[in-house]
Amino acid sequence: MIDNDFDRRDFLKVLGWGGATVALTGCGFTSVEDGKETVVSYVEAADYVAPGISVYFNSTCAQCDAGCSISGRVREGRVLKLEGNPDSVINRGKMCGLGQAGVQHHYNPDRVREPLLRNGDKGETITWEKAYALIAEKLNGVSGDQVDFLTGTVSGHLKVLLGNYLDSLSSKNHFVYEAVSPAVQRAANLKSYGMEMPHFNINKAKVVLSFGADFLGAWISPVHFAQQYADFRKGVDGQRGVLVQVESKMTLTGANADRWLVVRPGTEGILAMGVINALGAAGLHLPANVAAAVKDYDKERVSKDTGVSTEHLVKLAAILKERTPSLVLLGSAAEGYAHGSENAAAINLLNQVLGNVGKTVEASNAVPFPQIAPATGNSSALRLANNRLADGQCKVLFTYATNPIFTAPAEMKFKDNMAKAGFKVAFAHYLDETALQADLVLPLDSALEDWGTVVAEYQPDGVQIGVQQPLMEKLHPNTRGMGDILLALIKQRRAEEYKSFDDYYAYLRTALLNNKKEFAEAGIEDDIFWNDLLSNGIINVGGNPNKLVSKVATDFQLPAPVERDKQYPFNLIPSVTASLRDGRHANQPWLQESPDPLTTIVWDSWVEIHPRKAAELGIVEGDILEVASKNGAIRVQAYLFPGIHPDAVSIPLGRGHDALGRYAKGYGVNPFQILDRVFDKETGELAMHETLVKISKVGNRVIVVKDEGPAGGQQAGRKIAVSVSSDQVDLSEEV
Amino acid sequence: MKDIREDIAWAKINNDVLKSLESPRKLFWVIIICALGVFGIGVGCEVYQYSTGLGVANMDNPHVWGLYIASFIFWIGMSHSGTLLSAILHLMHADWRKPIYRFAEAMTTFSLMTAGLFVAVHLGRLWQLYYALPYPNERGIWPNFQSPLLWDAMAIFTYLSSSILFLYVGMIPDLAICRDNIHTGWRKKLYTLLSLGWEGTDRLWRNFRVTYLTIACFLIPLAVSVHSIVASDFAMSQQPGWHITSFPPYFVAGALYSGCAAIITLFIILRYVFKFEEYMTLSILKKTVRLTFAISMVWTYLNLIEYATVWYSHDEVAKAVLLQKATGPYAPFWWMMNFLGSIVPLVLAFKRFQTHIPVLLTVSLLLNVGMWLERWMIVAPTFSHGYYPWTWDHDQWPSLVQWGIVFGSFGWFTLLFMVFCKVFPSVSMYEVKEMVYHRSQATKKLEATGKMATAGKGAH
Amino acid sequence: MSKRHLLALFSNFDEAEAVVKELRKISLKGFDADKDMIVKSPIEHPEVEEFLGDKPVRVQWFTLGGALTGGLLAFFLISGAQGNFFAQLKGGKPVVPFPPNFVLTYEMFILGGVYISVLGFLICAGLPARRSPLYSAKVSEDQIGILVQADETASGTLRSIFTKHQALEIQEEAGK
Amino acid sequence: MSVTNLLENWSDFRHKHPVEDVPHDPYKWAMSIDMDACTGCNACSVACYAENNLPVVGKEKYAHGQAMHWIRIERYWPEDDREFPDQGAQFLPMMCQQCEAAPCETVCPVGATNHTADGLNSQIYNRCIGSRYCSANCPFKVRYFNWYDYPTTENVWPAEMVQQLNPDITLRSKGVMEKCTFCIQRIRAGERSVKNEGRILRDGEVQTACQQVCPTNAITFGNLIDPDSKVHQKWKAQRVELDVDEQVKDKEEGGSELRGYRILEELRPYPSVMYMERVRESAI
Repeated sequence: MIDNDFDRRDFLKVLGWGGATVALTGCGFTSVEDGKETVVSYVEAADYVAPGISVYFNSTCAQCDAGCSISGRVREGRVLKLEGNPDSVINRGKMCGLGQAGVQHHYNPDRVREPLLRNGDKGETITWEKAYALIAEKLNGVSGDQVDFLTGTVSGHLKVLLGNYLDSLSSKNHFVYEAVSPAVQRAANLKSYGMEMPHFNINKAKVVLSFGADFLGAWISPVHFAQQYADFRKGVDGQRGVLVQVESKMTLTGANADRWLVVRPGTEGILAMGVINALGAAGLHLPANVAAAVKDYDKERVSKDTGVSTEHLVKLAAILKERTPSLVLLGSAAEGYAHGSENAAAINLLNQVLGNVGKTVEASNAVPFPQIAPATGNSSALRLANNRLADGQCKVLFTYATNPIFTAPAEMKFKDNMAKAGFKVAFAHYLDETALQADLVLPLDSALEDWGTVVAEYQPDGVQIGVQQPLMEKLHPNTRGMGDILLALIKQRRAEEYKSFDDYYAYLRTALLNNKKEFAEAGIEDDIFWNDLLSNGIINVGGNPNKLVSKVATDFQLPAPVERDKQYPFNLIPSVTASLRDGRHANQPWLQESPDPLTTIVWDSWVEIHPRKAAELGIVEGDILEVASKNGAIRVQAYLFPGIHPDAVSIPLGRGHDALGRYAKGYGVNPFQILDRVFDKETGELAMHETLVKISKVGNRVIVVKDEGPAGGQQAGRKIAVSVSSDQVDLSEEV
Repeated sequence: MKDIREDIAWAKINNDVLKSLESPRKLFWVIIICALGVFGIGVGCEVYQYSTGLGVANMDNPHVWGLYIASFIFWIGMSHSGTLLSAILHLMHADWRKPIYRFAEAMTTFSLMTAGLFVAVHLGRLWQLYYALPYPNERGIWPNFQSPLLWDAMAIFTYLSSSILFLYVGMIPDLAICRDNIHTGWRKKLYTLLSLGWEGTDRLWRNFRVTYLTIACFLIPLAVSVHSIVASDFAMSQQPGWHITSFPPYFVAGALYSGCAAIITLFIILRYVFKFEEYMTLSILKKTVRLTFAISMVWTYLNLIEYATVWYSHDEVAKAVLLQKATGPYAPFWWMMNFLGSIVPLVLAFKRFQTHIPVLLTVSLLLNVGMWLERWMIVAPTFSHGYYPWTWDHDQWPSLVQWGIVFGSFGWFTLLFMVFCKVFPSVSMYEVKEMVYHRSQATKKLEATGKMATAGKGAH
Repeated sequence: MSKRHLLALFSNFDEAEAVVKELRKISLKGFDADKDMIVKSPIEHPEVEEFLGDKPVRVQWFTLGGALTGGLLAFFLISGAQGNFFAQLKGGKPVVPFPPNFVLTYEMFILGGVYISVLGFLICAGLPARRSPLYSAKVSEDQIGILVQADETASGTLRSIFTKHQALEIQEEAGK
Repeated sequence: MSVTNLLENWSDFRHKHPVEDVPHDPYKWAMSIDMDACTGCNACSVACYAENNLPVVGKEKYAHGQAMHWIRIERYWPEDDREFPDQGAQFLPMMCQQCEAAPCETVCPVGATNHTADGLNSQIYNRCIGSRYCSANCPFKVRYFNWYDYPTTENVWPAEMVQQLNPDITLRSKGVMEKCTFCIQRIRAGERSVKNEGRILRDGEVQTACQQVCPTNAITFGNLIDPDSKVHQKWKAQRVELDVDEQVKDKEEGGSELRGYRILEELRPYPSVMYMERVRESAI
């Protein structure tokens, strides 16, 4: 039981919900569903329920790792809508579609509700006590080295607890796997700037040159960058910012660019070198080693290699030279090759040559408590974990917040390898592909029911710790928070150390109160501090600025663009869409029905192919194509898309589930499955764009389900969406 | 050509027509059973649609109107030639109308009833239909009198009830004949009740004549207004392809056209089924066919005018709709509509086909298909190609449910019509007598003045 | 003194006309040619009306009244409904817009005209009527009937007139 | 009802807005959408689903064009024959334009859609009989019809998801037309909350769900007749007026430096949403 050492009534006056949760986690359940049979009316409503009045509680969004602070609208004990918390420096009161769909994660009808134990092909409901006992039993006699944890990004106190649990098992095998992550860039940034994630101040730049960084869509912290983008468009000193996007497949950011430069897949680095060369030619002073490194990248050669016209190359150099500061960004389209690190190095070099480091690329702050700083994911972790499973080194596998069976290339045979582990435990919200293979599935609370702290990797201003608190009582009585589960597990090993913590809430409170002096003015009372913290939903700590350096390095070698493979003539670009990302939220119907911004397709996958190429191959929209790599084939409807290099085809990630739930299962295809096993040489990351494919028609044709009509985004001469050249308008008069 | 004999015994007229109430050919029962079946399909589809929602008709958000509205206009249109035959030709003293106007009027009434059904079928919330009725209510709310749909409702109500009254008033003397000749069963009671004690006294005839004439006078502008108002549903809107000033006359012409074509069809069927060969003569058929041909040319002219005005205007949006009709997904239907509506009737210009029953039956059915397509081509393409390109055609195609209800309406109409012809005299006995009488009088006069030789038989 | 009805049937309009003309001239007890003589015919027969003399028809006054009432009622009902119950602008148009109200007025004008005409017809023609004492189905077939009402003493005279003009059949009301 | 009332208030019944006078007082809700800021991210559309209880119709119904998104993001490509859209695509959020002279209002047979005193095009769900004439006459095609009874349709709102529904708004049953309301539930709640204070709403006190969520603030919503409101200032700066069918931008010299325009305003529906042209850099 929680010892209520503060006046509970006062507490509720301030906070309402938090207090109720204390009660429910500690003293058994007083769910809103309780008593519905006896018609308990609002005559005697619970303290936190004021009929007809909405209350807003701050928490942190868990839909992606950007760590936006949210404000949940709660009425009559139910969370209705997620809005942005205006005090957050990350999202400043704004939200993306994915974040708003968090309520559909919470209310999802396909959530796992009971602990399930595998019994043949079926899951058998068991009690939590049994489940814990089973874990203890299975861990018995297994050495720490044989226990693996495969998780998605974790941060905050959950990460601490997880670390402690691994410690107690004397295991060091925590693999943090994110299928889609800027891991190559982190390594490159560390080399170039001395830190993995510096600040990218789009709003301070007059020109942004982005090499495939979809910062308006799915890149790192899209809501934050979208706001910076809005400022950037309004301009520094009244001069409207100019966005140039370089990529082989148009992303949402590319669709908003003033100039979208299509490059041959993989030649982003060459183009960057070409721009440096052109800048030198335009009179920008280049350090000697840089000048030497780029001297071969004259505009004719670069134009030939990349497909960008010399005219645009010269114009680009001119505008970059003229309008400073600028900002060069680097995204997954440049990273996803075997030479991804080299591409990244070349692109960072361009930033350095332009003198942006220190102006638009600025030092970020280190999280003052390294133990809660995020453990960022990458795909090389999957490779390591997979190798261990394949070799039979892992006896007990825990998975959390990751779905490797869905996201790993089929060629890695993760599913088969996973079967080799003796005992697999999945902490899961849904029965996704991975949970289905587990021996024990433990149902988790949704992010709107659970306690926690979240520290985002990208911190735009200082360091913001997001506080996650329940916005309503548990929907299902038998789910548990990840923190509570870890605490229970850790107590199996170190009962003594953790006996003072009845639950994760107590642990979290104690942990934060212990560091009170770091977060608040001295002398503040514990309860007031705690209440403030919960009502703010965020804790801002200054953090220690990382030391920004600009290490100009030219010791990388960009490979010449590859000749087209006759047998596999297309590069497959698996695109990351803003709403579905790596597919873990595919069971949220708002996201399925939210049209892809560029194609307006809903509820299905598609393969994008350039109209010219399609005409050559006799493909029309809706033709079912077989897209085959060396490692497999998928069948998917064709969509003729002008924003793609004719040598590339693109299929979005995130769909093609054969589990997860009613809104995800059976919709679309999963391009992860056919990816080739090519890795970035330097970082060992999976080179997502390196897969070569061939396409062939299979004969049938479907009607593509999309919002766009057959006019195909043409306006037929009606003045509907109008565009104007910047020299035609006077933006200075605008409000 | 054989026409109604002038010396035909009046008693025989009575006999022949009354026989139609008793013993039609077997085909009658075949038609009734088929109509019942088709109507049953329609009812089934409607029940399904009513309980599931209009989505099962497969309409979508730009294409909010489908075949229901097209069929609605079609049925309204069909009603017009009944009025044409009975009212306009009555005023013009064209006596050849007399043997056929009764069933034409019945057609008017029943096609209006069918059209009314489509209004109901089309509604998303049929069970709230009464919201559209202008009656004082405790909610203190009235319908919106600005809506052309309400004008429609009002016009159709007026037209339907006036048509029924016109049909009924004109039938009273015949009902008396039925009463006098049928002495058993429910029919006796029905005719006694409906004939209101008519005995053919001079006072009755006097008032009857004036009343009949007055209603006929009202019906003509009413009929024109009804279809102009239906045209207003479209012309009053802002949509390209609809917002056309020539729509009202165009609709009226189309209405008369499809109505006349339907009259030819029904003429042929009734003539056979109820053995009316002696009354519904080929000579009358020929006149009807010629009328139809003339109207088809009027329609063709107005149709071309519509295309021409759109084509030569600067209204790019309306032009785009027209182009889409000719080249887009609806093109086959549009071309077929033009072919059936303007080319096929040319057959009617040939004298030898004007009385050729199989040809006429085929042509008249084709014309009706063409006119139905016309209505569809008015309604659908505008939704597919309106102002807003983003919402253009979503491969909208009516579902089987929608087709089922449209087919069902034909069953419903046929059923009502055939039952009517079985219960009430579908040839006006007293007026055929009048016709015969007047003709014989005229002949007598000619004989008397000795001009028989010169005038010859060209009188009719 | 009691009155009796006599019905005579003729196949020929000329004969009937002659009968009527003769009956108008003679004077009989309890017989007034304008009131007691009714001609029944199977068709609308202008000659009958001619030789019966000019009798006014008043249906058209009903028509006029009905049409005017319908029109006025429509305009005021609709404008009143718009102005008093539904005073919300629609489409930027005035609350009481003229064009639609005129359309509806027009429709109601016709509706009123037709309805009241029919009503007028029923009133003027005396429908629904009780059946007259003497009737022959032949009247609705092909014969013209003359129904007279006169004192029973006159029946002989009447019969002779009918017979003279080749009446096909003479019915007489049964005696009291 | 009385003829006296009719005659006495005749002039009132014959007035129309916004052409002849300014009946909107104290509010006239309007919007301004900056297409140079709009990135097409769809957050507004999802916010609308969350706020207004829009049904997710599923793939099959979406394929039949029966989607219910009150605000849809349209994507336009450049219309010259360039091989690649090298100046990007153009995104346009399209929702009910709350026309002052709305073509939909006049044609509704039962008066289910009306103009409110604060300049909104209202839709009365209870009154609607589903003739769909309003949608037929809408030039923007932004009215959405409930082709099915979505509240009872499988997997639209399964048991748990029902709890997410916004209790301030009804669920629409089959056969009812619906459309963007400018979040009327928020407007009305806001108006009521300031009534006690004896004042009217200040700019920003009521936000529409789409405006609130928009990461780039592309959507501005507010009271057009309040000179302090952003939307008023934007309309004014762009010299866009409500009751004309051609703006300064198009008819006066120098007007081309302005960006504000309204879609299909030549049809004279007088839309309450001003769009601002997307800008593309000329130097690159």
